[in-house]
Amino acid sequence: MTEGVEAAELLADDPARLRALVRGEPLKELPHDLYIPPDALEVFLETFEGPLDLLLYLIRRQNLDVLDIPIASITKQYMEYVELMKDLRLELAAEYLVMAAMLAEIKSRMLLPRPPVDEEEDIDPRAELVRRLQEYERYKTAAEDLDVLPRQGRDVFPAAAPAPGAEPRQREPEVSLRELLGALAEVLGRAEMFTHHHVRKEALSVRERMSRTLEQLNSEEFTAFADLLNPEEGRLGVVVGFLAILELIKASLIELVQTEPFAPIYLRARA
Amino acid sequence: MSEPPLKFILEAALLAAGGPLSLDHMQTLFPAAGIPEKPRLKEALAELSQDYEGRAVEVVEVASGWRIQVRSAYADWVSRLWEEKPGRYSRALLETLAIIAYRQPVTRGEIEEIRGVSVSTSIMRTLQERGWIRTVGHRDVPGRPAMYGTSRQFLDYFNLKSLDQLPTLMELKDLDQVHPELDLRFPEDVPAETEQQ
Amino acid sequence: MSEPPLKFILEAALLAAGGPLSLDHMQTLFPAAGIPEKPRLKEALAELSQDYEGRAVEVVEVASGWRIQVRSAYADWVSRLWEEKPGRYSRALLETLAIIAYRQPVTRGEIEEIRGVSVSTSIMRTLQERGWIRTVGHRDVPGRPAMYGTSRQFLDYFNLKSLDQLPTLMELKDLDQVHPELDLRFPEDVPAETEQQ
Repeated sequence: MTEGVEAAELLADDPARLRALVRGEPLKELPHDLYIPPDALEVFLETFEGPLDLLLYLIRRQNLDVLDIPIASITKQYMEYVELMKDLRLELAAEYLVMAAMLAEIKSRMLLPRPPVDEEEDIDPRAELVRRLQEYERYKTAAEDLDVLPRQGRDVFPAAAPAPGAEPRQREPEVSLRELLGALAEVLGRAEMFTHHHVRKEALSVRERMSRTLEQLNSEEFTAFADLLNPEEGRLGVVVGFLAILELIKASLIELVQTEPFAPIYLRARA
Repeated sequence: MSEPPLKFILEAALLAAGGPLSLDHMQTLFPAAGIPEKPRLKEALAELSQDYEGRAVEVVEVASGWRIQVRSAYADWVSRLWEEKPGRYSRALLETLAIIAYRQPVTRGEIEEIRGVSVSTSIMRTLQERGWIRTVGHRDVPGRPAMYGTSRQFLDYFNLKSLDQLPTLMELKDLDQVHPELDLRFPEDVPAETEQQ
Repeated sequence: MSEPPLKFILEAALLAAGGPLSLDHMQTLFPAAGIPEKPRLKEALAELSQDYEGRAVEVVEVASGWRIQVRSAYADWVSRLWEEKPGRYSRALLETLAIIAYRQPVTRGEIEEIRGVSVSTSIMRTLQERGWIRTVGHRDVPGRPAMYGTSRQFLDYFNLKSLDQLPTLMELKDLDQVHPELDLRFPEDVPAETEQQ
């Protein structure tokens, strides 16, 4: 029930391993505008999740509102970081450079005098950037919130207990009476039993009773005839029992013994 | 936060582990400064055991240590957790069962004669294990083949009072018209007591 | 033997399952004649929950049903059961997951647009292998990119019953509403008080 090892790259890196290197040299001097301690810089450089993240950081560091970005100073600081990052993580630089270009564009647009005619339609050149920053910040915060939710295997653990004696069971198939009768109708049709097996209108209870009577008998000892007929079953029950015995005798499944006329009749299964 | 009672820490560890833990292993759960002695652990396990009196679980000592397990009295319910979906019976099995019901007592040879094909041993075994048919005697011919009949469970399962409630062979020709009063519900609807005995 | 209380049967099943069980699944543990109604099950789960008050375990409802779990207060001890510490997830992975959770269905391109950086294939693979996200369809644009959504396992893993239980997403402020008269002076010129809000 452990979490398992995640791919190494997904694990947060050990901050102790991080060293900010500039052109192969450990970073000694910090850019003038970076008001953060050197250790923190090293970590930050490695952990920015992209240009939006870096921009947000720069804005938040100065306690500024996303809606009110001082474009000129933020752009300057951003460029300094990008310079640093270019030395560290070249493959990341492209996305950061696109942002740098965007910032430069906004800055230049804000420097230009606005043509008075489109005063009404004029939109803040920062608007799109603000929208993206806000949008990104929402999910950045959501990710932080997600990270502190109680998690299985980290904060809470599934409780399990072995259950000796409880074995997986194969459930018995279900059969409907309709299915059963359908099967019989089919086999009868196939075997043409109606002619071949000279079916009479025979009470099924007689056949059932034949099974039961046979079970009661064995070949070793005799059973009294009277014991096979139970008066408590009523007239019909006795008749069915009697018919069953006759059928069994006819089928040579049991034998009947009577030592002398009117003596008790005994039955046993044919050995 | 004050530390929870030792017995609950052990309860947490045993249930999270989902299997036995040795006393040595239990000791590794504690910071070096507060490792409980083994007698203390045993004491806590005994307390836990007492707490579980009457519950579904128990604390038992097994070869590799202590574990919390579900009491065997609950095996019936727990087993159904892993129950596999029921399969379906083959046509051959249903035909065999129907022939036994209608022609009992009947030998396997007679069933084969009616069906026109041989009846596999596994079908006969399945029907007997299910408790629907039984051997009711032996035919007095060479080989003394067993004769089969249906059982009480068979009637119960199909919700019949007696075999007479089955349509006669003649009536079977037109299945849908017969016995409107006959209970042709599917077994899924039949109360379980009749299914499981 | 008389039947044990329902809450203990559920306790046995939940612990034996070692994971969440839905009410439907719980009902299958009982023979057809005695299937408890869902309100009865919920009642029994509530009783069990009460029994667990103060103990190391708790009964919680998550997306795929109810489960018994060791409370987070015991994580310190329990996590020492295993040598390996649970993996911490990178911010990139968590941000990607958050965007999928809140914005689903969402394509990889849309995730990249929000984050401003590309999303690595290994992150998407990890999220899928963990069973937290799945492809829920394809956007009807050239290339038909896959759209992703979160799964039930995602909710289970984060101890949630439904997506509604996720922390609320920060509100977006409208630039025009906050600053009706947009001040396009160089922000450097703006008095510091207005910057610090």
